[in-house]
Amino acid sequence: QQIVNIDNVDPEALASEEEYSIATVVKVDGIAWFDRMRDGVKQFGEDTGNDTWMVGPSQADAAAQVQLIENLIAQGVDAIAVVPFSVEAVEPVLKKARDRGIVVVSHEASNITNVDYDIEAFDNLAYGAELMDNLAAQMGETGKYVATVGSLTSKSQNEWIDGAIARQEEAYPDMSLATERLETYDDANTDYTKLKEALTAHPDIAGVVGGPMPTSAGAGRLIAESGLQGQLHFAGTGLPSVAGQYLSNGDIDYIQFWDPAVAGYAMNLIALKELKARAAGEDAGIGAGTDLGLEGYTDLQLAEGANAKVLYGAGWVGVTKDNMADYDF
Amino acid sequence: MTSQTKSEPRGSILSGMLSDETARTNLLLGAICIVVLVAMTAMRPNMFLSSYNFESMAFFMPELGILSIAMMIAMLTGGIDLSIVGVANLAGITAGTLFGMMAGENGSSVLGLGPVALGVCAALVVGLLAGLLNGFLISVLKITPILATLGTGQVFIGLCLVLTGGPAIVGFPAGWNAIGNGKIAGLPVPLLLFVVICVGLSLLLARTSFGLRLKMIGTNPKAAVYAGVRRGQMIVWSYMLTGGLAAMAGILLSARTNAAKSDYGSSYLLQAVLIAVLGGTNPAGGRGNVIGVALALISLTLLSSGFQMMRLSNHLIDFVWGGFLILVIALNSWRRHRRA
Amino acid sequence: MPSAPLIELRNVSKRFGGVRALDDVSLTLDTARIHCLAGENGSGKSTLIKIVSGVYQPDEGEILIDGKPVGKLDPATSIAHGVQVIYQDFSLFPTLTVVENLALNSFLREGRQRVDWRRARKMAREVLARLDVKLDLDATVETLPAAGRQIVAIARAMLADARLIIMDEPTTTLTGREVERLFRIVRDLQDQGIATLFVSHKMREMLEISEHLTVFRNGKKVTEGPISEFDERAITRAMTGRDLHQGRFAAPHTTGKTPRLELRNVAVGDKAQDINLTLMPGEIVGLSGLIGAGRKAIAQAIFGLRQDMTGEMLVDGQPIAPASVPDAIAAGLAYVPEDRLSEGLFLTRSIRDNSIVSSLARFAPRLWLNSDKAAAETRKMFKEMAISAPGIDAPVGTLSGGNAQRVMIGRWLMTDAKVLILNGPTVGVDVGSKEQIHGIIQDLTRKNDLAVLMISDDMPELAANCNRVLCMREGRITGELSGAALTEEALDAALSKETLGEPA
Amino acid sequence: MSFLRSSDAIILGILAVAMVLIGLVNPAFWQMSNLFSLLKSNVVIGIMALGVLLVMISGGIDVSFTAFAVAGMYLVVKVMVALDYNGVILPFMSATLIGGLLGLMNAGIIHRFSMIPLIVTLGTASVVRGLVLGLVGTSNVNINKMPTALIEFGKTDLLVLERANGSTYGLTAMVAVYLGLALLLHLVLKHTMIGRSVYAYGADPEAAKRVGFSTGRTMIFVYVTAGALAGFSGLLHSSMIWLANPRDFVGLELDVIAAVVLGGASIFGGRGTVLGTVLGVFILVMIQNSLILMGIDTTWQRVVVGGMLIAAVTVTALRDRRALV
Ligand SMILES: Nc1ncnc2c1ncn2[C@@H]1O[C@H](COP(=O)(O)OP(=O)(O)OP(=O)(O)O)[C@@H](O)[C@H]1O
Ligand SMILES: Nc1ncnc2c1ncn2[C@@H]1O[C@H](COP(=O)(O)OP(=O)(O)OP(=O)(O)O)[C@@H](O)[C@H]1O
Ligand SMILES: [Mg+2]
Ligand SMILES: [Mg+2]
Repeated sequence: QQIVNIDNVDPEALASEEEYSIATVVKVDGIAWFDRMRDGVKQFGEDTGNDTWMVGPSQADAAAQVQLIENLIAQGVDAIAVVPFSVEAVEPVLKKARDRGIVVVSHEASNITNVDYDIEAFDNLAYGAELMDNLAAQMGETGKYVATVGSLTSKSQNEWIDGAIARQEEAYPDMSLATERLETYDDANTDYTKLKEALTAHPDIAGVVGGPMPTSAGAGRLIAESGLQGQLHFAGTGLPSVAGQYLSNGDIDYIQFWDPAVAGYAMNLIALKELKARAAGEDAGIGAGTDLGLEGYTDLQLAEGANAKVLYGAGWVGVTKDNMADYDF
Repeated sequence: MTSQTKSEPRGSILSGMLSDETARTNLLLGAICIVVLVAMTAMRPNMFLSSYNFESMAFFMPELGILSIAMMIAMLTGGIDLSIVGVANLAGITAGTLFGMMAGENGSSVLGLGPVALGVCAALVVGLLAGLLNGFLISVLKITPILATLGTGQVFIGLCLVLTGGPAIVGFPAGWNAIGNGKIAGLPVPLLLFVVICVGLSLLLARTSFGLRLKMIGTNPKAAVYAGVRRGQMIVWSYMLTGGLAAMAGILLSARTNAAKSDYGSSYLLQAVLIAVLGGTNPAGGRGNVIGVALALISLTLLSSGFQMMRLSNHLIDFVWGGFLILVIALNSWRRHRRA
Repeated sequence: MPSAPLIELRNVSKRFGGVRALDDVSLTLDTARIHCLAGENGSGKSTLIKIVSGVYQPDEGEILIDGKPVGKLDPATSIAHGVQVIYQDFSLFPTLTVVENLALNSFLREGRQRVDWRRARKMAREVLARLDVKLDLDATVETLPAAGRQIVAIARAMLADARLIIMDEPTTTLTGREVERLFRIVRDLQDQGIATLFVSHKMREMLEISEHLTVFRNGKKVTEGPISEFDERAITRAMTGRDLHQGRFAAPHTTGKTPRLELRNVAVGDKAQDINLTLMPGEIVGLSGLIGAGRKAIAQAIFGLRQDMTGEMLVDGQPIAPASVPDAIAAGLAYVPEDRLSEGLFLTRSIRDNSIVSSLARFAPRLWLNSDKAAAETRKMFKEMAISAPGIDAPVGTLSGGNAQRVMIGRWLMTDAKVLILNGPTVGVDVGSKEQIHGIIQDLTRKNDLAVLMISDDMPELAANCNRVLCMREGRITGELSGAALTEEALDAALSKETLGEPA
Repeated sequence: MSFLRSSDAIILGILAVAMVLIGLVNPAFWQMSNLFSLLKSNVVIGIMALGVLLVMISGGIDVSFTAFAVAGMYLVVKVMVALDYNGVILPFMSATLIGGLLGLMNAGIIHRFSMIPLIVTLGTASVVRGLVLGLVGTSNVNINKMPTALIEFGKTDLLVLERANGSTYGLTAMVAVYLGLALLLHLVLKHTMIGRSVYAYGADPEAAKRVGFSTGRTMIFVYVTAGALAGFSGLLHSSMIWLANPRDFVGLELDVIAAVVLGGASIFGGRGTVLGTVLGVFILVMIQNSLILMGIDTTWQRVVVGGMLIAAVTVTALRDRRALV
């Protein structure tokens, strides 16, 4: 069955005369998020007949990711799609790749330079603002909240939280941040423990903005276990498989995400377009207004400012109890 | 001894440097290197033998190699240094912060060679100071190395976070970048640095009083004190050397990626322990040599590169590393038994 | 007497690589007989013990217990047959308490799964009472001095209801009364039908305690018979294949010379007080006393190993106060520790490394080690000390006790030491080697104008090598013997006089 | 009293001082709910620490137990999901068994090749983790798939109290499981021959062999028990956090070892007590879980954790500062 809906994709765009090898490199191998992306990458290979596969380091580490990319260059792949663990760290190696004629497409890396295209599911600040709007609604626009990030070094997660806090300061004056953002090492149990401790230190906390996906499980468990439904609210990144149970039990009300499978598919699709254009000696014509035919990527927008390689898709998916049945991953 | 002299191109010097047991382990590792090379070539001839493959290895291998050697030095006295990755990142970040301060508004990429040299010095000083702290905790306060360096490792990574606030420091000067990505006479600078460090350290360990004293301390710490070796002082020096090497790795890491961050290279820590041990270092102290570590590094790098080309999951590559370690242990033990 | 001997070895051989540690040895150990095994270092005594106790399996030959051949003998079987060994290194558990060290062994033999602590304490108390010693039952063994550990080891073997107790050099760390007590116990055991196999380098002990003697040389049994057939000379000749002459060390002329080492009103912690001591060039001064008299403390303080020394110390008339061992070495002091294996040598490293380690500054003035010079000087020392080994690259761990001790002394030769402190210079060294080492020490002293402070529990050694001997007791120097008054008997008397007042 | 001179007493002293200090900074520390929560955080790492203690007494270091914990947990949960099996006892027995068998592998290699445990366990950890992630799977079993019996078991409380605002907090029954295991191990170590053989072996392997202790048996006991404890703690962890994550526990091994050494065990073997270990674990967990209470800046937290670890270890090190002469 199809994971990524390609009913609206131009069949022309999926056809290619040559069989290209396109490797997708992710931050870390084997977390639910990138397992989902692998499905999209695989499907793209099946849909187009190209050689596509996904790799990632066994531990989330920039140095290990760079080494993987080096290896791909040595293998002589045609294109690399990359979700960098650290944008800065991969820049030099991506430059090498491009110097050797490899097409490079990235994702979750809006400040990157050494790529042909970067495709973002959305604007990070807006994503965070949306989380805040939701949390504020749950909290009645008043009270204290905390925010979590997987790691202080994670750029996108910190930008989401920046966006959320900015939104609160601008629109919800009766709300306030109880304590600095918590660092939870992308581990649901750490989320749980730290949130619990924050609650002990600040018993009046009524809301949680979750940056990393595991927070949805950690916060969900905390609320379920302590009977805090209706007293502690949550809005944050999460997948239905991770937090759906808590949604349907009413422990938490809102999670937000974008579909990594589609993102993976989109990166590969853009890479293919560019490869074909190069082979034909013409411009791929990817820019503002491009329609990939994939949900959320039908009207790509160019980033403001100088970086003309960064394309934004149209957003995220918000999931509540009501629509969670639509997403089975 | 004779077979080892034959197999080593630099003959007499090296054979003098290596004790019997060491030579045998190195021979085994060398053989493994060749087997891996041949096997991988047979499976992926075009990819594996590509010049780019070797060139890129020459760029990224030295960091891990230097960290492994640093680990080996700590193990020589029967210690261990779990803070090396923290030190490496702290060194890179310190240099980056310094560049940021020196360059001010203009962006540090314009800085010339002078500031880069200053940055290198600053990074090395950070490494030496970190080592001094470790050495102090271990030799003066008598804290078990594993605990002392676990604690300081946290502190160093913590300081990285404090300095950067989390995000990476970017935009190192061009000269800095050249340390990690440049070439001299067609050879990658990191490789050259690695070779220099290897040669320097094997001489230091085998041909100087410093090296001899370290090994003596590792062999029998009590007897070393009775023989007039300033044990505390030597341990401090050895951890400073370890710290300095870690900082060197940090310079390479940040220069190659043109960025510095608190969590770079976190996967290197256990790998460094593994490579050091595989290279014939006795974690209980007294035995260890640079050539063995270099050979272990090369064979493991070849192995993972080859498996990556076969699109084996990286988790299975971890499995292979572990299996490899046990295999070498088994082979060594079998050989010992047969000889006895 | 039952017809079959307790243990019989028939044509046993054991090789280690190229070394024939035991070569076609046959030996009979009878029930309730005190048997003595003698031989030079490396003659195979320990190897034989390990074969009887099942630690090693012989390459050839067979073992019979109670007349029945036992196939493969492992430690558990050997113990089950009533064989108990007290090893040279005691084989105790340093971090465990005295009670446990005593009781675990028995419980294990009884095949128990649980530890009955009350019974363990009772057993321990009883056996120590039999030995007539008091030890803190809850002290960990690592906190005990060597003598204490020895007592625990002996008590443990006694507890094991052994039929044969093997003691590998049991008296090296015991003095006067303790040895007497040990012999008394051994005879008690004999009355209960328990045999003892003694391994010893001490001639007088062999003659005093044993009934039967076997002598090994180079892994072969060279002679055997009732002790009445032997005297000191005969034993020595059997062991070494030649006659030895133990001379006396003549006092040098020291008038007008500055003392090499002088201690004035020195105190070391609470271990030693009011120590006044003068060592002249060319002198060998002995220091005798019971274990715990404070001798070691003084030696360590002089050598910069302890920081709690008060009073004045002069080397060649210059006051010094070494804060560390390197300071002491720089001042010309040298110390050969009592426990060669743990405090002295680096067993896995070469003779060269072991020799140059204390004089590295000379071979590596600025870091770089001058290997040629180091090797040359090591070879020179190697010859001077008459070390027998394949070469200077041989690991010290492969050497016999005597040769290892020569490396220890040789190390200090290479630092040009002026004052040499020897603590137990020939512990665990056989007669042949012992004589040679004594000769070397005397030669060096005369030739190099060394001053030697010899700490020893071996009265004949002190009598033969020293021109003066100081007696210590409870941290104070209580007397001095020299000249004609310096005899073994006088030393023994001085010591036992002290012993009477001080239960160890 | 000999207890007052023991290392356990000193660790208890450090713990008391630290608790008083944290309580002074933020009295909320003393809230019953916080103390319960701390105890809960002790359970899994504490059970692992018991295994590590055993290995350390025997003179080894084990870095493979986290991998074994993952293997026990993930394999069992995966199989439960696949078979749609819902139960508690059999799964826990299986996880324990898996850990135990993996421990047997450690024991076998260490004994057979007479190799340093640190190296062997480094290798087996890599092997086991690689196999689990490479062959069995990498994605979490989340709450939606997680067997409910396990979750219910993990939720069991000894007592439940209510706050003013109606929310509840409880003392998890797993604390009893943990302390029960600790007591059991204490009794085994103190009162059985196999327990004493571990100390004997750690104190001097050669001597242990000579006395007639079977090295192989001791090694098997040590590593199988450590592995079994790890496997058990892995599944317990997953039932307490309501999900099974095959990438869990990465890097935790060093923390656990630190806790055990903090608790007075020696990495040179022959020394260590269960009480000390339990206290050491508590100190470590408390340091890590009181940073927000003490109001420490997120960016400074690692520095503070490292610093406090060093401080705590320094105190213990000053105690047994055996001058090396
Ligand atoms: N494990 C071993 N490996 C190799 N050689 C050994 C081993 N044990 C003993 N030997 C050698 O066997 C010979 C006999 O040694 P053994 O220890 O039995 O002598 P010994 O009579 O007990 O000497 P000492 O009086 O010094 O204790 C020596 O040459 C020794 O070097
Ligand atoms: N009677 C005793 N029982 C137990 N321990 C003792 C006894 N006497 C001394 N000790 C311990 O033995 C150690 C050595 O002590 P000291 O330096 O005073 O003795 P020494 O006479 O130099 O020893 P040795 O004769 O072995 O060279 C010290 O740790 C001391 O506490
Ligand atoms: Mg012997
Ligand atoms: Mg003595």
